[in-house]
Amino acid sequence: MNSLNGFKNMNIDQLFAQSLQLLGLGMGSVFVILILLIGIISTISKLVPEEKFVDPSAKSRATATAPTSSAVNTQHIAAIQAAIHKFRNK
Amino acid sequence: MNSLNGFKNMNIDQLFAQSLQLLGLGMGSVFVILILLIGIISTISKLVPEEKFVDPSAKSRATATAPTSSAVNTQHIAAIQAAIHKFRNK
Amino acid sequence: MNSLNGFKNMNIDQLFAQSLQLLGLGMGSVFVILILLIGIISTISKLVPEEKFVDPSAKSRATATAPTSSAVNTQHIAAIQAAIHKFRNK
Amino acid sequence: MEQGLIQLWASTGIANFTMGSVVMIIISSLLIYLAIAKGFEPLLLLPIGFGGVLANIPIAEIAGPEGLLGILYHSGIETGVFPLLIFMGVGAMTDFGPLLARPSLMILGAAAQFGIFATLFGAVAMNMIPGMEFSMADAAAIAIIGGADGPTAIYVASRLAPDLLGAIAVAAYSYMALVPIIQPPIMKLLTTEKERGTKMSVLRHVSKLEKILFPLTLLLITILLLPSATPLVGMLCFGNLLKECGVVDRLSKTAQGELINIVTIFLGLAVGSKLAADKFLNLETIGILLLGMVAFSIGTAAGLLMGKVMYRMTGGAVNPLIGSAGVSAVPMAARVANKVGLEANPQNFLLMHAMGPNVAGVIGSAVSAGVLLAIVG
Amino acid sequence: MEQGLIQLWASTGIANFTMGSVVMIIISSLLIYLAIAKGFEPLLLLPIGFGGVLANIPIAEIAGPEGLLGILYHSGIETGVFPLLIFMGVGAMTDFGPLLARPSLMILGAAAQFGIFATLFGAVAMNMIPGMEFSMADAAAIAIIGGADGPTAIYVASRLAPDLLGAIAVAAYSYMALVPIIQPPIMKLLTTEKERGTKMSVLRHVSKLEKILFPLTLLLITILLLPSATPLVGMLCFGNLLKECGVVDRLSKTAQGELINIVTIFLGLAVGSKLAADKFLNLETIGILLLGMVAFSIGTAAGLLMGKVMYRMTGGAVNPLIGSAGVSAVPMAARVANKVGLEANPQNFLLMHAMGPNVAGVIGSAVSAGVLLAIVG
Amino acid sequence: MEQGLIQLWASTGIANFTMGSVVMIIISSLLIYLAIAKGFEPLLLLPIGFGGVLANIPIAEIAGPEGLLGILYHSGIETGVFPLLIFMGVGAMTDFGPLLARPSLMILGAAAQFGIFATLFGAVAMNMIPGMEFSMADAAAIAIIGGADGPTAIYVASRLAPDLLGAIAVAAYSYMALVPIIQPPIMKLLTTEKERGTKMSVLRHVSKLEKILFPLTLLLITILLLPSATPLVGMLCFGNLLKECGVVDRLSKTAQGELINIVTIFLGLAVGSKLAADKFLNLETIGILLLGMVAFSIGTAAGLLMGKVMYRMTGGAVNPLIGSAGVSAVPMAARVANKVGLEANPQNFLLMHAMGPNVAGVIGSAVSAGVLLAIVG
Ligand code: NA
Ligand code: NA
Ligand code: NA
Repeated sequence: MNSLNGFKNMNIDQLFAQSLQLLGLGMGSVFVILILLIGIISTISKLVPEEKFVDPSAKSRATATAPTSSAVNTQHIAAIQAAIHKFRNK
Repeated sequence: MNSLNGFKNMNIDQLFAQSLQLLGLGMGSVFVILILLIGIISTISKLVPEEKFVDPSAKSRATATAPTSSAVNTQHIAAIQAAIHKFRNK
Repeated sequence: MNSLNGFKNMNIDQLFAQSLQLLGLGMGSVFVILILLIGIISTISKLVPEEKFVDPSAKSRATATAPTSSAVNTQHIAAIQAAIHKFRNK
Repeated sequence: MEQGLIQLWASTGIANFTMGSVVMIIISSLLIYLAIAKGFEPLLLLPIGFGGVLANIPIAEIAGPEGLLGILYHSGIETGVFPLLIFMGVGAMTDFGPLLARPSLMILGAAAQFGIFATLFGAVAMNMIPGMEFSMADAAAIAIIGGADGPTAIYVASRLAPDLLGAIAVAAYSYMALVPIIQPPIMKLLTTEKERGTKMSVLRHVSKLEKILFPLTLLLITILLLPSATPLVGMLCFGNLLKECGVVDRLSKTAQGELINIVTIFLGLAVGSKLAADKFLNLETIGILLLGMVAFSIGTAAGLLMGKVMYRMTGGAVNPLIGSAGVSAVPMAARVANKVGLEANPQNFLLMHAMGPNVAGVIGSAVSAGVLLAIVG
Repeated sequence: MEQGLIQLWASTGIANFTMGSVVMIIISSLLIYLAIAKGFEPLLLLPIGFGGVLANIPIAEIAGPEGLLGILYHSGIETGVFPLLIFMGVGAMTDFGPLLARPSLMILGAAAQFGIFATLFGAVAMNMIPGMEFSMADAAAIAIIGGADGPTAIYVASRLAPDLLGAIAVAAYSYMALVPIIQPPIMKLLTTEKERGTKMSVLRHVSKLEKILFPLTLLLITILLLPSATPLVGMLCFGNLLKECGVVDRLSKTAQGELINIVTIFLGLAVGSKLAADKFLNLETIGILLLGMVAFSIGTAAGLLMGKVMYRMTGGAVNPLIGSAGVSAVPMAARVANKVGLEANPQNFLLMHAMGPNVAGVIGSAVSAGVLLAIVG
Repeated sequence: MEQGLIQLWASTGIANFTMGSVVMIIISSLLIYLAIAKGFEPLLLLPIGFGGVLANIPIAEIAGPEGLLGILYHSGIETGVFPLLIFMGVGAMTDFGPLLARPSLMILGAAAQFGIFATLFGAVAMNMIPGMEFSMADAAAIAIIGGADGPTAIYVASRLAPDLLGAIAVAAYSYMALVPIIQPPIMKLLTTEKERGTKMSVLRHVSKLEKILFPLTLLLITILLLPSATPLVGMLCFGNLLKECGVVDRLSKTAQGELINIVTIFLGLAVGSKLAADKFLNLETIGILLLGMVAFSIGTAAGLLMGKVMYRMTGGAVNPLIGSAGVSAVPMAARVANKVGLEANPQNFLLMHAMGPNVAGVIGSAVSAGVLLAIVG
């Protein structure tokens, strides 16, 4: 809070300078952190074994609608149904 | 609370006087406020358009029991069923 | 807490003595209290009238499985089913 | 070892019991018994009774400033937070539809508050008995028992007479439980068979919009005329608005469900912390119990008499019995009116008609509380 | 009696109203109206509006240090506890699956935070208007409105500019409710019909393990780079871990259910306590409302422009519209992107693709909050 | 800008990490891993582990007096409120029926408490190791781990040795999770195949009235003999009475549902705040972990040996294995007894018979806690 009090008696130019600094540091931090996050979770997703698991509700319906569906189809259906499901809930 | 301390060293006559005052002011306030309330909500009920809406549960049953029932009948049935419903829940 | 501070500057022998004392008093209290409890609830169980009541779920099933079952059988069944029930829930 | 045994014995309950705490534990156990075996307002009297037992255990000091009950009392009742949250929950549980269908019946809920203010005289008069000493604030806190509404009584008592809170809360909830025994004789005494048999016409349907506007209207009037009643009335209206507005159902569900349950447990235990021997075992408590009974009876009578007035004025369109529901004690008093009505006429269903004055009584006692807090507080 | 009448009159609202409190009660009622009739974020704006009404009642002092609202504010917002618990609940309600299915889209959630920092200049510039005076801390608290996330805005404002908290919270939630009106024109202005019609390929299935590792990864990065953001990010991650780990479902259910409901009621009322005339009825509030609008618009534009960049770079695999969801305002902004996308192409379902940037925006604003707290706080 | 960058860098975690906090974050993460992947008491160890991570983040000071975890610890654990509410919930979840059906088996729950008091000697003996220093209060707090009951351990530690609370809570819950690994070898070592195969007769039906009278009886005895145990025992009995009385189901449902869930989240995070490097990374912690293991093992053995005594005395009507369930660790220890019994004889279902000693063990440790608090506290 001391720094805050510091700002109190700043003149407007200093405030603009300060804002510019915050803009740089702020957007910088946001991008650095989110890009790091992208990198790491992309790596994880490669390392993590492809999951056979499809969420039960989806599977049940999937099998109901297409008992002989290939893994890929099932996934599509699952994804779509998940979407529909989300949509309804939202 | 200062007034409260005030009362502490009141003699009994003063306490009775105080009680009489509270009786008057209290019942007065209660009646004024509730009568005002009666007035305003009666006015509102006149201004508010008669609602076609009947609470779904009631309607469903109403239509079930009397599909051709007039608005009035439906309302009666609704009211009665609401009453029964309340009664059960209480 | 004063006593606690007292212990702080105890030498190890005193601490052992204290532990021994706690062992005696502690196990003593535990046994006294639980044995008292055994005594009282055993007495209560004798005084309390044998309950016809069997928890509904059990009864329903009991009657379903053995409509003419004697009180004893019903109780056994109830106990067993209660056990199964518990087992599932745990 | 001996020293330890002595220390342990010195720390037993037996070695530390005072007569008073023993008696209070027995009284508290009686409350628990009545709650479980007789169904006396168990949601409150069971926690209150159990809290009373815990509060009177020697050494443990569970009701002390560092004990669980003491902490609950300090943070929830001294501050008024618990009764206000209960009031919000009550608002979220209450359907003001019957009241809106026939607003004029609110007059009955107003008349029944006479029990509160009449009791002031009784409390003051008791000062004439040696050993009794009630200040005006004490008298006001006792009189509010006549409001037949638990949270209101606790809220007012916590502000005007904390020392009497235990006795006042116990009296309030006990008499609410005793309504089916207290009211019928008065009802039969003051009404004729013919009056009791009066049937009332079916209530009109009330629209959603009216139900939404009601809590806002009530709050507005209270703000303008009696701000000192707005904490109680405001939370009641807030809870009711959550229920009726239809856009925040998850909040309404919580307010009238888990939240009010949690607060009820805490409130009950905290009130129990006030059942300490030194505060409860005295002449004042006897006086409070007597006055509470008086307050209920006068309130019931006042409601009934106003009911008879309306019966006359409406040419028999109003059954006087529903006047007794004006004391609140929701929904018990309304059910009693219905029951007594059925005895007089098996086709006579008064429940919904009695609910109007019944909930109006809650508003009436909150308003009365406001007056007492404004003038005496 | 006269004396009593005078005392009672002196205690009415009418006798004690100030112009300011009347105006604030009207404004608060307007919030209630918008919440109920127009569905403006009712879960928050209804309690906030009602709290605002209660806070401006004369005499009652419900927002004072001993009033219910004052107590809630002191114990829940001054301490930061309420917004952090809401954030935990949000974490327990959020499915980061769409974000994990296509992590690159998080960039959109980063870009949209530009609205926050650009607004700093606007706030500072307002100091040139006579009568306006915003410190750097005030400016930062106002700018965070651009984060389009309620709890984040309340948390930051409670730390940097408590006096402005009322106006900031109202602005944040109002504009979140206005997203369907604010964003579409900007979206249509900055994108071509062809771009808006772009369909995106179905998202891959995300495994349970990835979902469990995500909150832990996010927390780790935040710990290493920006500890000042860990209270917010940490609780978000904790809530999400409760949801995804699959071994504490009863805790997850409570965190996203009854607990967040209870805290929402308390938070709303407590924020309302900051709608007192002296703090709200001034030029600053006008400034805050203007700046909030600016922040939302710039954030939306920044997200869209980054969307167009990704559209180019991916050769049309990304629909620029989902960039606007980067401001967060979950899930409203994602639904708006979906709606505008459907207008351009009836086969174009963007909802799930927009959810990624949408939740990334929540993380983005929490990170921005961390920077503001670290440098300005 | 440079100055800002420096300020920002100076505010990163990397720049501020101490070796200790890094190690503690790793240890806390391990707890999270064990909770999720190995199912180690996840309801508590997950929040505790996560709280431990948050508590060791530099700068943020989330465990400081103004941080969320610090506030939770101060208001919920220092006061004892959280463990007591958990105990109420446990009472509302516990069916004492099996114990009432065969009260004599409670002896097994008494014997198993030997683990607690025997451990005192171990703790004291450790003072002989240079660098180790346990006061009597510390020793008592560590010994209670042998009670194999989380809230009891946390409650006692918060009163006798707050600095050790983190290590004690972690040890208590970890060993409860390890019961299936710790107990079987001891069980097989101390019992013969024939003994383990012993079948027990079906339990009698217990009437509702007996179940209602039980908590009241237990409380009465505790009040008379050991008031210092009444906060714990009292809340256990209160919760159980809510469950059994049958007239306050909505309170019982809340006590064992949403309320205990909310408190569990808060308690876990607050306990985590005690996993700070300076308090945890020392020789004492190693000692506590060792002593906890010893306490569990001795308690198990004591229960088994008493089981063998009863086996003899009853002429084989009691299976000694259920003695090991006397340590509490409900219901894990009872399930282990059942499992080991099944291995010896596939028709041998001991679960319900083991539940009696199992819940008796909870009472036993609460009583032991009372003695320790009365003499040492
Ligand atoms: Na009343
Ligand atoms: Na955002
Ligand atoms: Na135990």
